[in-house]
Amino acid sequence: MTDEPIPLHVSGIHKKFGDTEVLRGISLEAHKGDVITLIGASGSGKSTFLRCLNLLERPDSGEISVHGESIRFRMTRRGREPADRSQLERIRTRLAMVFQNFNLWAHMTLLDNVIEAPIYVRGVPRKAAREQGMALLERVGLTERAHAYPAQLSGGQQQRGAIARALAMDPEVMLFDEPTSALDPELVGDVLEVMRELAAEGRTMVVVTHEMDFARDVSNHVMYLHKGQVEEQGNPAEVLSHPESERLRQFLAPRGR
Amino acid sequence: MTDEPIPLHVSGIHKKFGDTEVLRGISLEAHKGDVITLIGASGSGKSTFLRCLNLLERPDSGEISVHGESIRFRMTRRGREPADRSQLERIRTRLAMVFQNFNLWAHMTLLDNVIEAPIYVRGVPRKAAREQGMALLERVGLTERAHAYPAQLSGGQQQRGAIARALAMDPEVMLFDEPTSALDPELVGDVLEVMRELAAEGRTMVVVTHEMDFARDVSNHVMYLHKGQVEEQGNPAEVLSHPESERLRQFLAPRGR
Amino acid sequence: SDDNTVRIGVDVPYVPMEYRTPDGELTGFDIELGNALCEQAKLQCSWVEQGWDGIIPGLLARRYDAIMSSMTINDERRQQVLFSDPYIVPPSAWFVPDDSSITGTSQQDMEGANIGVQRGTVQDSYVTDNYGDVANIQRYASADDVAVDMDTGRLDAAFLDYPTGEAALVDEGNYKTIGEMLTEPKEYFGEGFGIAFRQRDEALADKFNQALETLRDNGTYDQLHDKYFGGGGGAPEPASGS
Amino acid sequence: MIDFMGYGPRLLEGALLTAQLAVLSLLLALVLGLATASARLSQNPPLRAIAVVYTVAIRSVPDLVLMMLLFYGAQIGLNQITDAIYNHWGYDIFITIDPFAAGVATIGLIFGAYMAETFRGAFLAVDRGQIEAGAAYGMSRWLVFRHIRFPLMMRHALPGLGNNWMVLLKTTALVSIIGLSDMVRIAAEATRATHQTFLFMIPVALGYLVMTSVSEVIFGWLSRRYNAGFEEQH
Amino acid sequence: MQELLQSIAPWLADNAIFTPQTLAQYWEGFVNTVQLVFISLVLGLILALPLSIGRASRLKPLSLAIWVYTWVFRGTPLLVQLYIAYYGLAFIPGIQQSIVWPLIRDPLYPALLAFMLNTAAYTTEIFYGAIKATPRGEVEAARAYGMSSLMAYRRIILPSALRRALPAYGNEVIFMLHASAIASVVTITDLTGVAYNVYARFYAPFSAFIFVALCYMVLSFAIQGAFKLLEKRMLVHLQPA
Ligand SMILES: Nc1ncnc2c1ncn2[C@@H]1O[C@H](COP(=O)(O)OP(=O)(O)OP(=O)(O)O)[C@@H](O)[C@H]1O
Ligand SMILES: Nc1ncnc2c1ncn2[C@@H]1O[C@H](COP(=O)(O)OP(=O)(O)OP(=O)(O)O)[C@@H](O)[C@H]1O
Ligand SMILES: [Mg+2]
Ligand SMILES: [Mg+2]
Repeated sequence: MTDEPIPLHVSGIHKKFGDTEVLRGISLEAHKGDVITLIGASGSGKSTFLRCLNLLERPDSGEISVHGESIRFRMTRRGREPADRSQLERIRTRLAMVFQNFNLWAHMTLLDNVIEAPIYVRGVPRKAAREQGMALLERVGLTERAHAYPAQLSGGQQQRGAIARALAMDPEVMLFDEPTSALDPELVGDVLEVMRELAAEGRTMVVVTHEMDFARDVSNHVMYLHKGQVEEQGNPAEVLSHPESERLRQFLAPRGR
Repeated sequence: MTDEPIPLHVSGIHKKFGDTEVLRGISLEAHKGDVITLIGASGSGKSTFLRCLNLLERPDSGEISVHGESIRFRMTRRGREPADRSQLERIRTRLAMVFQNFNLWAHMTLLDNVIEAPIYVRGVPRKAAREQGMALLERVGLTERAHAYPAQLSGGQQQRGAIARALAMDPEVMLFDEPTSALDPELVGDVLEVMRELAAEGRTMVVVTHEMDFARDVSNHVMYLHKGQVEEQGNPAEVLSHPESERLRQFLAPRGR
Repeated sequence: SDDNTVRIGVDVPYVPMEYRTPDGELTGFDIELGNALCEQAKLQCSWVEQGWDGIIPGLLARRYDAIMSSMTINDERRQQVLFSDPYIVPPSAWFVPDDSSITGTSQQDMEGANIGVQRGTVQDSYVTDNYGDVANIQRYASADDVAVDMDTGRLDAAFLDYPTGEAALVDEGNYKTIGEMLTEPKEYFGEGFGIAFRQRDEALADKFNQALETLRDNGTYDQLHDKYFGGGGGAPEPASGS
Repeated sequence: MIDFMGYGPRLLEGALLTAQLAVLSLLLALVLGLATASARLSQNPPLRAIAVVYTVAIRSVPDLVLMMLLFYGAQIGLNQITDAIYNHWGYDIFITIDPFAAGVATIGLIFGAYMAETFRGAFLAVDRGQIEAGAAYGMSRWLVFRHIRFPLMMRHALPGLGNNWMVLLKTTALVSIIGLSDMVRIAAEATRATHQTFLFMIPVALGYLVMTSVSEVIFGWLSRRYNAGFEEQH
Repeated sequence: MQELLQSIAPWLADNAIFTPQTLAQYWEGFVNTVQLVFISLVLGLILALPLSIGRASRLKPLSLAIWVYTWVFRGTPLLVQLYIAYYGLAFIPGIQQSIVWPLIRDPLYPALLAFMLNTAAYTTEIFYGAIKATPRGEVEAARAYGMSSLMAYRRIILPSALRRALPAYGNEVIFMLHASAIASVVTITDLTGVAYNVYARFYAPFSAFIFVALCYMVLSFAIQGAFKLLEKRMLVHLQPA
């Protein structure tokens, strides 16, 4: 193995909730600097797939390897579980997630939210973490609200805070679940810019989004999910302009109006 | 007054949070069938203005009248308050709101969320309410999830449920705070369709949105808010294509990429 | 209420003054004497059970009209209630294990001993003042707790109401009394037990006092006294009516 | 079967009294606690002040003293009034406070203050958006309270309520001060009569454990009910 | 303390009960009560933290075992627990010859043991409830950022849960203060014990007990004040706007 390890390699993810099979064998390979967008109808399993990547959901089968390191599983009475908690934690620090519902920690100020994981998980000294945190908050335009609690922020402000929190982990792969859905167009632009920079720095991103413009402009690979399977994927410009699948054509149709 | 009363007439709304003036004199007149969109940067006061309309926030000054009935205020030690709770409650049933964060009631199933207000506020018999509720859930594509709790639904499903809940009130004016921000393109189309139908039925809508396509296609009036004031407004096609204000031009710019 | 009925408050049990037989019948020295007094005074008496902490408030609140419950007469209580003449002066006594090395009750004998008393009783006051400097005094909520801690070996001696100590220690295990039974000095052991009434019920108190005198004269009192305290040592001295 | 030296039946009666007292006081305490917590969180300053005084004052004074003051204090006060009437006009009226009712009232009043604190914390933990959604649909405050705030709040309140209930259950033993024979009082009697301290602690402890077990079942059921829709963690 | 007593001595001159001697006794009782309550609360708290986490854990046998413990200690009167700790332990065969006897002989340690186990049981249930009610998304965010279970507990779940548990825990502290009055049953001279002693000397129940009630009130006020302050600082994110 003389090549640099692949940041994220996932194959054959299956996931059931009770009797309903939500994911039916999804694979993904993200090389350094890749920005992969996941699109698909509501309920198609995009969030579930993203959550399987850092094992917030346990996939029933399939392999996940991050930076060449494969997550080890073992069978328990409760099903397939990660075999080694410390490996799991280590890998999770490399996969920073931005949630659809923000999930900022309610009892901490915005700045504390941002510096929490760097300090306590990555061991960054507090002072350095604060400086970096303030810089990130400035980047998302929240310098003035650094000491407000999440409940005191508007929806858009909360989501921007959540993105700053993810950026603070300086992760290898970033996972975004509809990061721009609560942002206004002005800030969508800013965030896209930030994400472009991250891609240029060599970071890898997997982004669930409904923003076709984003998929087209920023990502270099788009995957269309339908009922837990990849129905079509490829270069965004091609896939989104000339979809082969009838379903994807329908899915993209309303945009055309 | 031989004319039919105006569904919603608002003038001169001012609102301060502490020392910061978030709304600085906003007026709005919505005639029957009007669909008014509010656009503007994050923090410009769109949500706050919408919340003032049904008095979730108390405006410090300004008049609100719904269907020709003016909301009465009185001064108390705590500031300007609605004078008559039962008038307020009556008026609120005419202004159904869809929230940015869904705010589905977490302890009720989806169907119960939808039928709650019709039964207990409007006095619809339970059986009729359930039938109507199921019909609405079908309209937003959630028939199968009628008995799930909000926490068991994906983000998009929750927002669709919240729209069904608003529709169930059969309101005169509907207030939407970024109703499509968590929806995928497929469903945006469906929801636009539903909203068009509602407009045709003679309902009036005020919609906060970041979807310029929606503003252009569906609404007949767009208002651009900047720092708590209406910077520019008018016919969406004109305003969005040929903005007069420099700020609005900038605001719309990133879209152009 | 009817002039002839009198309700008497009592805190049960306080063996052998007032207690219930296992089948639930109320008995004891106070009860039998009280019933005899009522009969003599031609009164209809009934007994009302009441916990000790609320027994005086209960009288003042008219839940009952008298208290006959081993209540020691003292000046503080006199400010709140009216007492009959004392109907018995119970002695206090020292108790030690049968094999105890303590032989006397002087300060030297008790040097360094752990002495158990019932908290807030006349015995507590007496021991505190006279042995407080030389011995280690432990105060308990009830005589039974004193008895249990005698069993555990935490205590070397106990100073209790004689009838109570007899019932809790001597009758139950390997304990004996040492030294004299004490009813003096009056400043500690008071004037004995009395029946308490509300201040304004002087007439009722008089009836009881007269009945008590009659019972003492006709021998009924001695009979009862012998029944309860006859066998045990040291005949309590009957207090003379004023 | 051990009949506890003849005290079995009376212990059972005492247990029944304990249970009745506890349940009735609990109901009163819940009502008072809810009302007080609502007052504490209301926008009305006088109401808030009253609620604060009630919770702070009641929780400051030892229960025993409160029991004395509320029962005997009230009775003696009443008597002074009736005595005055007797002295002035010659009418001899006598009003007795029923000890059982007084016991329920006192314990209810005491624990109302503790319940209020528990409810207040729980109300604060309810997501505001949920309440706003209710208001936005024209629900009256009362309806929002019954259908939204209360059920959502209960999830956070139940553990604290459970604790208060356990303490309340055992506080019922205070009623012996006002002349009621509850389970503890009868066991104490038995102990003093028989000098068997430990023998009578067992039935008392068991009696309480039985009552707690029944309530654990009820609380478990309530907890499942009010946690419906919220997924189990971890 | 001595100075204070001297300064109010003239006022006390015509008062038979509240002499410097009895006030010194009250002071001793006050100190004993505060020590007893404070130490058992601190120990109980330290015990309750891991227990509440164990109670919330997915390990069913552990959770069940802790539940049984809280069920027994919350379900039976503190008095019974105190009796068993003080008298019951003393009857264990051979214990009087063992090295722990000096501890058990002294009433303080059995009382501390009973109080600590009792308050720990109540506190465990309070914390357990609050842990369970932590918003799921916040826990997931902690996991997603690579926190171990322990770290997530320490940094996210417990800080959030303990804050929300504050009002209920404030209740428990006051319950404990009031409940500590039974310490005098095992010969500890706490505030209530002193009141009984003073009562025994002067036969003045009302003066003795009302004064002691005042002492408890002062303590309760202090506790409630402290909790109000704590809440103000710790619960800002929950206060109504
Ligand atoms: N309760 C509050 N207390 C103090 N400030 C508030 C409060 N609610 C909103 N604000 C502030 O008022 C301003 C306007 O907020 P508002 O939520 O109306 O913005 P918005 O236009 O809806 O933004 P977004 O697109 O992010 O939702 C923001 O700066 C916000 O931080
Ligand atoms: N914990 C769960 N238990 C049961 N069903 C679940 C659970 N989580 C998700 N689902 C179901 O799995 C399906 C996929 O959900 P998912 O959240 O992945 O959709 P999505 O593609 O992210 O949709 P959206 O665009 O609306 O967010 C949905 O039908 C959802 O209801
Ligand atoms: Mg999703
Ligand atoms: Mg907004």
